[in-house]
Amino acid sequence: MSIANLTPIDLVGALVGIFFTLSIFSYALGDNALFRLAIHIFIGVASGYIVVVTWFNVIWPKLILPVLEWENTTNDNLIVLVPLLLSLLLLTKLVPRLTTLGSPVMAFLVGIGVATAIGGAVIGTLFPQVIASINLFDFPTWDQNAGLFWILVIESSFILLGTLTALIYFHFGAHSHNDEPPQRTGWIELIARIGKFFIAITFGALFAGVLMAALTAFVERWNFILTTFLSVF
Amino acid sequence: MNLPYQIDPGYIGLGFVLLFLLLILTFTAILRDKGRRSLGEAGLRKIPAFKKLWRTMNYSVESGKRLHLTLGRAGIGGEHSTSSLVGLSILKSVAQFVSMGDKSPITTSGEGTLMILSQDTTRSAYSSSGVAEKFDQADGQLSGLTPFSYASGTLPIIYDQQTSGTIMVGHFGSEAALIADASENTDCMTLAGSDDLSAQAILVATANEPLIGEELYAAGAYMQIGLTHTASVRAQDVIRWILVIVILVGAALKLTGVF
Amino acid sequence: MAGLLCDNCGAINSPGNQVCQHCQASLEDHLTQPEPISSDGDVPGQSQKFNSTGHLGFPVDDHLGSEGYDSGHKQSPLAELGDVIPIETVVEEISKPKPYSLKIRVTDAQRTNIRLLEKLTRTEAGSRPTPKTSNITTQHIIRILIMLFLILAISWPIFFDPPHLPLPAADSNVSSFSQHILSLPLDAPVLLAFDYEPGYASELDTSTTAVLDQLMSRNAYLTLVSTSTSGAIQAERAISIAEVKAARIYEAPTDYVNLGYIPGGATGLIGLSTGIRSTFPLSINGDQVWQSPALQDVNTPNDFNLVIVITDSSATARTWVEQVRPNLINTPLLMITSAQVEPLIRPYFDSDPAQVDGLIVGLAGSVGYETFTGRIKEASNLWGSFSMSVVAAAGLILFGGMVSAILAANKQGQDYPGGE
Amino acid sequence: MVKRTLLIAVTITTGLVILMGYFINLPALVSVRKIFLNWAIILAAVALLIGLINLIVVHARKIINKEPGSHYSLVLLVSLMVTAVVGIVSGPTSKMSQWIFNNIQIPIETSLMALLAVVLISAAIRFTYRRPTSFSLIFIFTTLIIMLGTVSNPWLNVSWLSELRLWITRVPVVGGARGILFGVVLGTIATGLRVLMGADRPYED
Repeated sequence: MSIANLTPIDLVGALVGIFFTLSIFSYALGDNALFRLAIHIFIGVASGYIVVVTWFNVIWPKLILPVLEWENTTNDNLIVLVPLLLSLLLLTKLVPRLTTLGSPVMAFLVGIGVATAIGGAVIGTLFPQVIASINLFDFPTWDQNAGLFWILVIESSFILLGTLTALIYFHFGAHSHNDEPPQRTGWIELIARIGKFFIAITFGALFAGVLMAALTAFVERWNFILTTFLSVF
Repeated sequence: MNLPYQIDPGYIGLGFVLLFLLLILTFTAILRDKGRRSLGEAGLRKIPAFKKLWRTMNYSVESGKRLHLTLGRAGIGGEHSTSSLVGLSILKSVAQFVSMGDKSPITTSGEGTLMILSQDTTRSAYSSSGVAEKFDQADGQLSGLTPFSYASGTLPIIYDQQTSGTIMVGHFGSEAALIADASENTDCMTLAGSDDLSAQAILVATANEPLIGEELYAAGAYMQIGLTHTASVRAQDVIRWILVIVILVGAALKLTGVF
Repeated sequence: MAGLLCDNCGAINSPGNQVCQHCQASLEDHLTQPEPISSDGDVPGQSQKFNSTGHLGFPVDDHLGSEGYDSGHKQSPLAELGDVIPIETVVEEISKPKPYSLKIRVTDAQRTNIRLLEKLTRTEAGSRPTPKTSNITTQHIIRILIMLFLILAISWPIFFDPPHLPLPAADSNVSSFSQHILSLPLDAPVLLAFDYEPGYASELDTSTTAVLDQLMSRNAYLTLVSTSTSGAIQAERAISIAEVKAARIYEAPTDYVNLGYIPGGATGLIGLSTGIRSTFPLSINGDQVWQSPALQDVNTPNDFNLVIVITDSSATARTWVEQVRPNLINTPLLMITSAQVEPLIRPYFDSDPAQVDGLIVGLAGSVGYETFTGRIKEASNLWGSFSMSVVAAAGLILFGGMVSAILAANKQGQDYPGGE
Repeated sequence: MVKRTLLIAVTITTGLVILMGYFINLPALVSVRKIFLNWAIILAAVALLIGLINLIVVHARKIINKEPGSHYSLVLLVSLMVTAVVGIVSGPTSKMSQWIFNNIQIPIETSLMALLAVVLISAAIRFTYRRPTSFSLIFIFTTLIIMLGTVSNPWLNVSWLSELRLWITRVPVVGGARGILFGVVLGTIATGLRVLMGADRPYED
């Protein structure tokens, strides 16, 4: 970024950007007024844009337009009115006195939600992942390269070990003896320990990923501040 | 997977769900026979986070400090709805317990339908405790509509309300770290669980009472919410071992080249 | 509070209920069959429960059950009552001569309830501690030190001669990503999903710019969608950045179309994968776009020549792979993701057949892509600073972690009120 | 009681229609399912509006009651109105909307993300203090390897580190992540089934 090709509007924008960046960074000193100002503006702006997006993407084209164009369409049933009706009923949830009216719509949404969750979990995650775990042992190099074959078998077994032990780690059932806190059977406890090892590695790797994503933002922000300052002064 | 004869995976899926349902029903029946002694933590492994939660709830009633629940940003009509539902059942249990104290719990969320349900849940918990008049709509509020604005909108509530504990249960992403961190800064108990793996990874490090993976979904059983909750944890255990066996057998068959 | 208290879960039920509405535990048996207090103060049949739990049947930590309530004992209005009737001795004395007595039936639970009441009345009357104002604590000092250290590490390659930091080479994910774009026919329709939050813009903008630049060089007709509310404007921003970098003018709706936001997460994506026209009757600007020459044959995502998803979330990435991918028969699915998604999405690229046909992960992937295509050098300019910041962060964690492990060995303390 | 039955019936019916659509390919089911999903998508957008109204009401109430911090609420409402008006009048992708997005939302949000780096580093440092167990040690150790294996390092150019990093993300992490995902799946199905059984009724008020 060079100052020469910055328009005044861009320059103001850059300075506004720096102000907000520093306001947010000030949170490292603890909760303070500048930080609060910035986040309240942020919540406002983000929500304000949601008004815009829902209006242009949903409310106008999907709720209002179909009703306005109702006569023009050959679709002469009342089904286009249903979403509008459901939406209005859902909005009654905001008025304590009318809240009962919206409950069926809530029940409808809950039904959709849990079904999508179950269906997605079974068809989307469980089956593909089970098949992937089994297919770990599908080697094209069956009798071609013995050395490589065994390395692959060991690696695949290690992945499988991680999957199964991590799954068993969550086992909830336990028995209590003589008023002691419930404990799982010895061998399950042992498997769970191995599972915990894999969980720790997984979480460590994911944590590193999030941290690096955050560091990229830090680098970009600081780079932005520096280059703006260097080009202005 | 190349099976010798092709079964529609849809039917396997349907069978799986039905088996799960059947197991939950069976365990509900068994537990009903055994009576209430089988409820709660009896027969379940110890999860320290839930013990701390009970303690914090007691502390909250004694000290007159509020508990803060934040239920994530997943709508109830979407694929992450189940984690939000877990949050709501914890809210119900907390609201009923705390209704005898003088401070109601405060709930924040990042989605409209979830916010409405959090208000409904608190209201019905109060009326079942006979203190319906204590309910205030501001007790269930929405703090922001995008992930980061939700997280940052929750921070002032944690700092201003002087809460005794923050319970984060629902669908969060990495932004959850900001909430957990603010709660830790105010020396609160922070119980946190999410269905998102990245969020779990950072919550393990930032919250003092993290719930890992499936533990989140066992909350109902540990909070003694009802028979079916305990029954479903039992069913999960059975299905878990079925899965283990299926995968092991499948892998062995694959390795030996049967299919 | 009129009603029956459930011993099991503490819920209050309307009188006349046989079972708790809340936990289904039986309410009647301890009411209809009163069990007298035994000599040792235990109630037969209930002893185990009250031992392990506290008032109302809730598990309570021991020190809160006793010490916690006793601390306010002397000041409370009901404290004197405790002195007048020393409950424990009464129970004991009466119990001694004969094994069972029905005179005073005080269970642990009731006793705890009295204490709870005391506690409540005490906190009601007494003054609250003034809210703690935020002072600079050790935590804050540590944070500022972390920040300064990071800033130093980042600034070093900018101000001084950068140490020699080799750029990461393009791996197979990145090269196949680029190959798919290069093999596009000219003017082909491409679907781009901007499924990330603006917070990840720093990480994903560079790769997006480089990819858009390459797409523009193939004159691809871009169709932009998003499952994030700010995605629509984010997509517009990405196009304008790429226009500058690629020195091209891309105009809507002749060169690209911004369809906007898909509500409902996975539900929305299922809708999109079955029929994109009903999901988006109009573009976000209200234009009728489906009659345009580039899109007249497009009905599902499979009718595009390429689908590219830019995302910061493993759940979104999985939804695309699981819900949309099965309907993409001859259209490749490419992904640009944040570093935090990599461990969860890499298996899809590694699997055979690959479910993700090309993958650019984080800033490192972006640099690899830039090196491979040799066009723009945005991410590569940040690479030195990024590397230094990661090394600095790792150093801080290593050093700080060791110090705190040593400190931990010396101290076990209370983390928060009500804690151990 | 009638109301409860009605609500349960609504949930179970919609739930079954959507769920069966995943498993069975019946043309009638497919079309009903498509209509339901379309409604759900619209309602998801209406839910955004509901959230928005609650946000406005909560902050307006703070201003009217002159609660502490009400000036922040005023700032929030003003920026919400300005963004909404600009966007609706000039268009959702206009230059003015883009200016607001590029110079306010992007800087604040990426800075929050940057702040996350500081928060996470300090959390990682405290982690071994708070939980001095083998779990935290393995966790931190993996984090360090992944980080150092990703970037170029001016002091020691070690290729084994990046190879180790690749192996970790390809082998143990895949295994562990799958195991955790299976757990989440089991919990999700159980929670969902309880609702479809009518045992959990979150929609009741």
